[in-house]
Amino acid sequence: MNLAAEAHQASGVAGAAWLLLVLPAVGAAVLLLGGRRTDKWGHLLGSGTVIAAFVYGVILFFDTKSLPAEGRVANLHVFDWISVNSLDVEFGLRIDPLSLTFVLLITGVGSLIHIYSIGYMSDDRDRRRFFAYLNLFVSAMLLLVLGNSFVTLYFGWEGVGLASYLLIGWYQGKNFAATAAKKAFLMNRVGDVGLALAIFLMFKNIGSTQYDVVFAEIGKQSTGVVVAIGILLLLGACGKSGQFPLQAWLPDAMAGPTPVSALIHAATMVTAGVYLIARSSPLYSLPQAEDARFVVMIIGAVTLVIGCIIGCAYDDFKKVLAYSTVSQIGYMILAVGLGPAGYALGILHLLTHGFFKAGLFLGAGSVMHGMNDEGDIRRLGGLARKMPITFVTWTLGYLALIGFPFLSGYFSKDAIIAAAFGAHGTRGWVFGGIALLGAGLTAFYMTRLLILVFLGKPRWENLKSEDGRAYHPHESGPTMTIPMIILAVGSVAGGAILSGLLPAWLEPSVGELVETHGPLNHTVVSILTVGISLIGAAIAFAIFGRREQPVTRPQRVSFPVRAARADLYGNHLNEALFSRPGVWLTRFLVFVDNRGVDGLVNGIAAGLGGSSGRLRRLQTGFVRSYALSMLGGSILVIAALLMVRFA
Amino acid sequence: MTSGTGSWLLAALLLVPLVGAAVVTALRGNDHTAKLAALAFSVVEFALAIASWVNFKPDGARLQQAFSFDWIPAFGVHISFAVDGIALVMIAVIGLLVPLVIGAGWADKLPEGRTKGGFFGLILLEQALTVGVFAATDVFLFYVLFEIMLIPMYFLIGSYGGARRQYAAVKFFLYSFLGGLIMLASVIGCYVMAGDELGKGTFDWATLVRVVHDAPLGTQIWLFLGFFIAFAVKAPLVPLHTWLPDATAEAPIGVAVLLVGILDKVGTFGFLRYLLPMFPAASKELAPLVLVLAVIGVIYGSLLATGQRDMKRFLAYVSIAHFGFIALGIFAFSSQSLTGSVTYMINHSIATGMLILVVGMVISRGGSTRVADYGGMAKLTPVLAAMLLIAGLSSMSLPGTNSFISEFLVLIGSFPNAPVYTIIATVGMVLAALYVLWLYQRIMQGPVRGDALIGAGGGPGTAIAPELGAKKAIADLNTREKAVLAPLLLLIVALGLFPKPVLDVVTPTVNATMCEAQLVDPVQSAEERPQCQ
Amino acid sequence: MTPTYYLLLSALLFTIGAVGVLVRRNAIVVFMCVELMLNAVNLSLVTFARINGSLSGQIMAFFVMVVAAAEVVIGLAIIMSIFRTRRTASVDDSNLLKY
Amino acid sequence: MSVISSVLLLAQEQAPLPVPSDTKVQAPSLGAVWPVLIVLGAACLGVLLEALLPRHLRWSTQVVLSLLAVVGAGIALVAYVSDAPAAGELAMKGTLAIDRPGLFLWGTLLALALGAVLLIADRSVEPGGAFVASAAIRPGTLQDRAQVTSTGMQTEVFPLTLFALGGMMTFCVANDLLTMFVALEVLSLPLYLMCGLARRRRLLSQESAVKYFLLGAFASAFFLYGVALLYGYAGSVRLSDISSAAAGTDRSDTLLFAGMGLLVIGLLFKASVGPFHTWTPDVYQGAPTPVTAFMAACTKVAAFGGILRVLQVAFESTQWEWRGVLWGVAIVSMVIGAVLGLTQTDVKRMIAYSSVAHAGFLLIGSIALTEKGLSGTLFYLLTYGFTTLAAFGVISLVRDSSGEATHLSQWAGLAKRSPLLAGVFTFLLLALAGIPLTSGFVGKFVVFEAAIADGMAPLVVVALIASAVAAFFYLRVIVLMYFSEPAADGPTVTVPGAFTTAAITLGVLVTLLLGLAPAFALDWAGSGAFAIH
Repeated sequence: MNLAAEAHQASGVAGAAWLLLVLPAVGAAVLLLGGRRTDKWGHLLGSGTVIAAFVYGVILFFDTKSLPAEGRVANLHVFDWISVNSLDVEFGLRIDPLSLTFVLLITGVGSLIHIYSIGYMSDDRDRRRFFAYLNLFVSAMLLLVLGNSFVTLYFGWEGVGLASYLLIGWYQGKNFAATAAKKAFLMNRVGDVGLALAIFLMFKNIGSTQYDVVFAEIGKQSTGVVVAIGILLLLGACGKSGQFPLQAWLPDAMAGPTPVSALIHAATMVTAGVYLIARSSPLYSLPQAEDARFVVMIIGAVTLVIGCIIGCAYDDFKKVLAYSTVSQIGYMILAVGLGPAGYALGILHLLTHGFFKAGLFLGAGSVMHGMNDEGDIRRLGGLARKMPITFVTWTLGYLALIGFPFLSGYFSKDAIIAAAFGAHGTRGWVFGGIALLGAGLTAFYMTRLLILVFLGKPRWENLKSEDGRAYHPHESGPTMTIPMIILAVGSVAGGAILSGLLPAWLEPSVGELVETHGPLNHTVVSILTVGISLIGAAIAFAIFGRREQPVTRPQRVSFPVRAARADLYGNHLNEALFSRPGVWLTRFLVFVDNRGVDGLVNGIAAGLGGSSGRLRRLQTGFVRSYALSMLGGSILVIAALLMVRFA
Repeated sequence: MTSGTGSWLLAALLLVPLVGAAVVTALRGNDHTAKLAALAFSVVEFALAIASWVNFKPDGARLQQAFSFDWIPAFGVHISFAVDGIALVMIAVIGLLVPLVIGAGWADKLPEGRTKGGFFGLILLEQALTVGVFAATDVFLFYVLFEIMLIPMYFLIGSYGGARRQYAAVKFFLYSFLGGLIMLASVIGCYVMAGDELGKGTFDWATLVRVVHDAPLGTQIWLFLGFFIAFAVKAPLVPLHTWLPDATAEAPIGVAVLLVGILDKVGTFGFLRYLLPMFPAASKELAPLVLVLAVIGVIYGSLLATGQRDMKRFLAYVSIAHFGFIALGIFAFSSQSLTGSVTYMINHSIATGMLILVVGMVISRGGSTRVADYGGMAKLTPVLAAMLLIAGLSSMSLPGTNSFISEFLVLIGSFPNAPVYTIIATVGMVLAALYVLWLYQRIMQGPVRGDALIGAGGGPGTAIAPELGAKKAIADLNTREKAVLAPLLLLIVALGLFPKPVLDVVTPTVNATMCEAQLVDPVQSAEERPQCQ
Repeated sequence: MTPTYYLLLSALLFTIGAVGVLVRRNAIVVFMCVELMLNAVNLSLVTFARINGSLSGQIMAFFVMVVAAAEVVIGLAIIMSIFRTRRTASVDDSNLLKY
Repeated sequence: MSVISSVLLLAQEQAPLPVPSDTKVQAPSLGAVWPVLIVLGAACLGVLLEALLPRHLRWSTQVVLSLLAVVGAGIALVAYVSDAPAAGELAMKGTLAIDRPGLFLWGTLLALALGAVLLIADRSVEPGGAFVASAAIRPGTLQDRAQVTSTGMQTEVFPLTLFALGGMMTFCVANDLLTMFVALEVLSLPLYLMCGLARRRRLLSQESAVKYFLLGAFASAFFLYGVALLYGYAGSVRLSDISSAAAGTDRSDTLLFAGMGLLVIGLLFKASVGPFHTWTPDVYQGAPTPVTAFMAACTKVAAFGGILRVLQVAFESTQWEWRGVLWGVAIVSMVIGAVLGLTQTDVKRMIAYSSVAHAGFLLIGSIALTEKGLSGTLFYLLTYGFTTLAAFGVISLVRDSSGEATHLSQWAGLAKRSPLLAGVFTFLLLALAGIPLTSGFVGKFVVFEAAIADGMAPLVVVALIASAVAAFFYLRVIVLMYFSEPAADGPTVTVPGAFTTAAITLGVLVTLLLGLAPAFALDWAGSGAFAIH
């Protein structure tokens, strides 16, 4: 499957695709350089540029759609970026169905969340800067998906990392926010190293980093190279998408404002890993890449389970959603790991997930907005009556997520589960089983959320928030509710529409969707899934719905719960393996540098000085000792001379 | 003899700062006029540098704008200068940095009895000498300037520096001087060798390259080591680096910029201009040694940076890590890595230069160099915070900043020839993020804290923003400071997005160097491969 | 008897003189030991003149004597001045200059 | 007693020496020896004047006479050089070999002596000059306290200087060992006396005289014994005869090498090469500074002139036996000088140890028995002489109530008191350290170049490291002068009169000139080899 051949030079509408990057970038630049002057209209400019980008994206989409399938991959050369002899990295864009899909997702959800933020951030004195960062993010994310080489992708890749760093650390007056931001950036960098090394390997073996060249040549490479590249790319994907073993940063990232969590840490950025693997489908589809694909599937499966388990134990509204995100991305990674059978499904789930997870987050934001930023679900409850719109939209998102029949999750997730069963041999059973189990757990923890937040008694009534205010829950304003409604609609209908169109549309980018026929056919799988989900939900009801819940989390709990509350000890592991040894090593090296290396230097100096101080004592001032030293010297010299001559 | 109009440009480049130094020193009675004069001269110098860049023909001769006079006929020593692509860009960077340094030091308080005139005079003198070092094409002349260069710097550190300035100045001088003397042995060795070959000794670089570079390996290795030690001290490679933290910590900010941004580059420049072309065999033979030192430098410098309590020492160790990358690129022997190293030299001057200047502005506000004395400063000085972050991002070589181009080139170019070293060095990327964000968090983020910002009692004092409890009115960047940082900021972004102008100038020289060093690219592109004549 | 003995004798005298310089304190005596060394040299000069059968060695001996005389003049002058200052001629007493 | 030495000197000039039959008898050419005759003649005249003139006229007369003598000798030298045979010629029945190196040394000696005489003659720094009014006065007595402030002066110093100078000039060109011995005494005896003639700190001065005298006599005994043994070996003391004897090896080498050893030791003592340097620090410190300057500059020149001639003419053929030993001596000397210099607290002692280190460097050049070695060493002598002369001139200016303030602690912050003096002294120290653009660097360069060309690279590396170590104590003084705060009761810097100014200016100018444009001097130094007859 050679995708390179068809790439033709972009022209017409596509010729202006650079606008997609420039519009939000300009917005960001103006807002950042303009300073306080732009406070009044900053948020409008920010949102405006993104909406403009969205509009252009839509036009571009239909323009491309009008082309015949094989003509839908366009290449836009913007300028020569890094060019040294044999290394030639052009700054170019690749406009094809895959990137366009993401463009629409990013700019679409992006626009909604910009609008939402206008209301959400209304009382922040730096709202302008917030919008600047959001624009920066959108621009970088678009570069990530539009770039036509792995280096441009890397550019966007780290660009979104920076944006997410800035936004997670938005409340930088608070230490935990700053730390969370730093953690996110560092763990991403670990992934980036993998990506970078993959790029180096490509240059070494193929001599280029442009998609078309690489994909054209990769087939000729040895298994070792292909697998290495595949796994290194996966490492990058794990960093960005919060996959095992680099998942720990994503929950902490919830320290940022809720719109950020919705846009970056649910809908778009964290799915970049899925994009990367789907984009590299020509590589992963190779027969040499078998092992790489297997590793991808394992990572996906492991992550989705971890995500679910931890999600069941958390009491923080947003963190539960975050772990839900982790596990859902696990599904996507699992899907793209399946190869040709899964790329399209992964992307499909990515899109639907983008809708409902963004909606869920916005709902959470709206709840916290009305509840003095209270995020502990044990202090919430019975909010359904207080904020009906939020409740309804959130519930729709919830149903979509747990795969309620004919909502979007039902089409995307079930398809992935079915495809997982489709993997040949025992793998099918294993991965299918895991995916199925995940569905049950998902239903469980989401239902728990629903109950604890919206149903049951209002536990907050006789409580006060940290800043000592009483809670007066209220529905949010239109700028916040409208995006929620739109997303809700999307999460209801999205799956039904997309599942039909997407595979065909993506074909030019990821190849056609291979129908796999596992031991269980599709209907059986979906019945199973729905059944398991219902069971999960029922259990949740049984535990949380009927009994009154304490306001503080119970401490005497079984080991599994404790483990889950401790992120299954993921952070402890990082602590033990990296941070603490790192600190020790640093202390040790500082010591070595001061005492050892520099000590040696100063030691030599001191040694010279000391010996000098001692030797000068030989200059006693007595003539006779001088004469003695002369005589000694003379004897030595003469003896030496005679020895040289005669010995 | 001279060749073309360029020669006059180069001559002017050498003379203007010299004259400037004399004039400014003469004017030291009146600080204000002295400052203005210094600024004027440095700006003229910068204009000249640009002009000589424009005049330079990338696809032209190996050495351009050349001129030469006899100096000591008895030894065939000439005063001959010329520039190639590498020297050209370095001279341009010097031209850029000096006005900014002068601008940054505009309002600094000098120690008792020191004058701005003397200070800026020395800086201009240093500039003239460094330009000379980069442009010299006579090895003897190069050595002479290489050593002379120490003296103004010695006085800059020793007379205008901090508490332990004497120790730092002497340490700096002795380290470099010893290195230089060892190099002298090799210089003489080459001269003698040329004498045996040609009957009459010469110091002309081009001739020496021809003569020395097919000498027996054993000889080459000794000569190589002589040069190498001198250069390794200058561009501090672990374990010869310990003078840099002291020097940087004690030097005034502007001087620290010159030290790290320009002086140290002489070492890496020497690798490129002298080691590779003159001792190809030895370079290949000893490359593993240098690579090991380079990689150690990357990791070691990064880790130590995170372990520092003093901001200026932190900067020194950051640079040590960066010099590790540069050395790695040079001794990985591919045109990409070499080009990467050269651009790294420039970008490091710009990025770290900016970082140092910004830190200097932090220090001038807080009055302390200890990291622990700061915290949450972003609330008080958002613009300053942004500048620190941007400079930091550039020195962790984030894509979109100038440093990314060079680090990427170094690594991708080094990978084919030295995969293991490259992989280890890539870990440095993570550590770089670690130390930059560590510093930013400590100084800028979190609640406002630290003796430098809040009264030692910790209680909130009178402040521009009392609700933040800052001790004294800590103002954000003023116009002068913004003006100083703006050009660097611009370059960081511009060169990050569009490095072509620099690459086009550097690459031909790098290719020529590759040819002289008898190296071939590990990754050759089918159509255009550089031709050696 | 062969002239070699004279050479040995002169070597012996020279050594005695050298050792004397090392062990004696009185400046005058030290100086005398130096004179002894010079005269030891004279002896060997003469002996060599004999061995080589040329006169120049003996003439040189005269030169040496003259020079020695001159040295005496200067030396005594210096030692005297020291003695008049310190009321002692011990070379060990004058060690202000050291280290 | 000066009369005696003059008599003795005349004696040696007509000394008929048995001329070996095989050499052709030459026409006695006085033209060649005029310079020596003028100097010695003037010396004798000076002695007479001392006897005849009234006290108040002596100083002026003697000064004029000495200056005239030196200048006249210089003119005579120039006049002769213009038409001197390139190969050199013998004079005084072959006792003197007037050849190019000899003439170069003469020129150097005369030029240095001019400066020294100026320093000696100076009365501005101290009323009545640096010399005691009457050596007969006992130190510590009332008259002594009176003479300190009196304007009287022991004007015999001038004829003594001339005698010493004459001796040195003869020493450089002596063609046989006896002449060399006599010349050695003629240059030493006056110096012994001059050391004891300080006006202040007379105890130290007299002590230095005693030490110098006793050790000098001791050393000359060694020298003489060496002469005797060599006479026994070769049957002649003519240098050329010794070398021809050494070439044909039927004699006992014991005599040869024992004799050579003793002879060289005598010479090394004069040149204050370690381990025969022990007298140097004490005498340099105790002697009146002008005399120290004269000794440090001229004696070194003369001594190394002798060493060069002896090694190159007499022992050239046996160099492979003795070279290794002198390697060792050179190393010992450099190490002693560099290391012991580190902890000196007295400027004059410090310069003394530096002179020991420099003696080591000079020895390196001297044992490279090539034209380059010869010319290099000659040039080095020239540069070193002027630099050290000027240095002592400067030292004589820094004074407090009790005379010269030579303790280093008193030099703290001198740059603030007198920038000019500090600048000049810094320049001279840098020259001693061998920083480029000073004569010191060129000197080191030519010597090391010769050594490496003659296959002594390891020795050169040791030398380079030694000079790096030595650089530390020069730097220490600079640090003191510039970077430390002046002591409250610090010394004052007297404004020098015309004489001292002239001497210092001469030294500094030559140091600078030979640093910037050494070409012409190098040509002179390299204009010819020793005459071998």
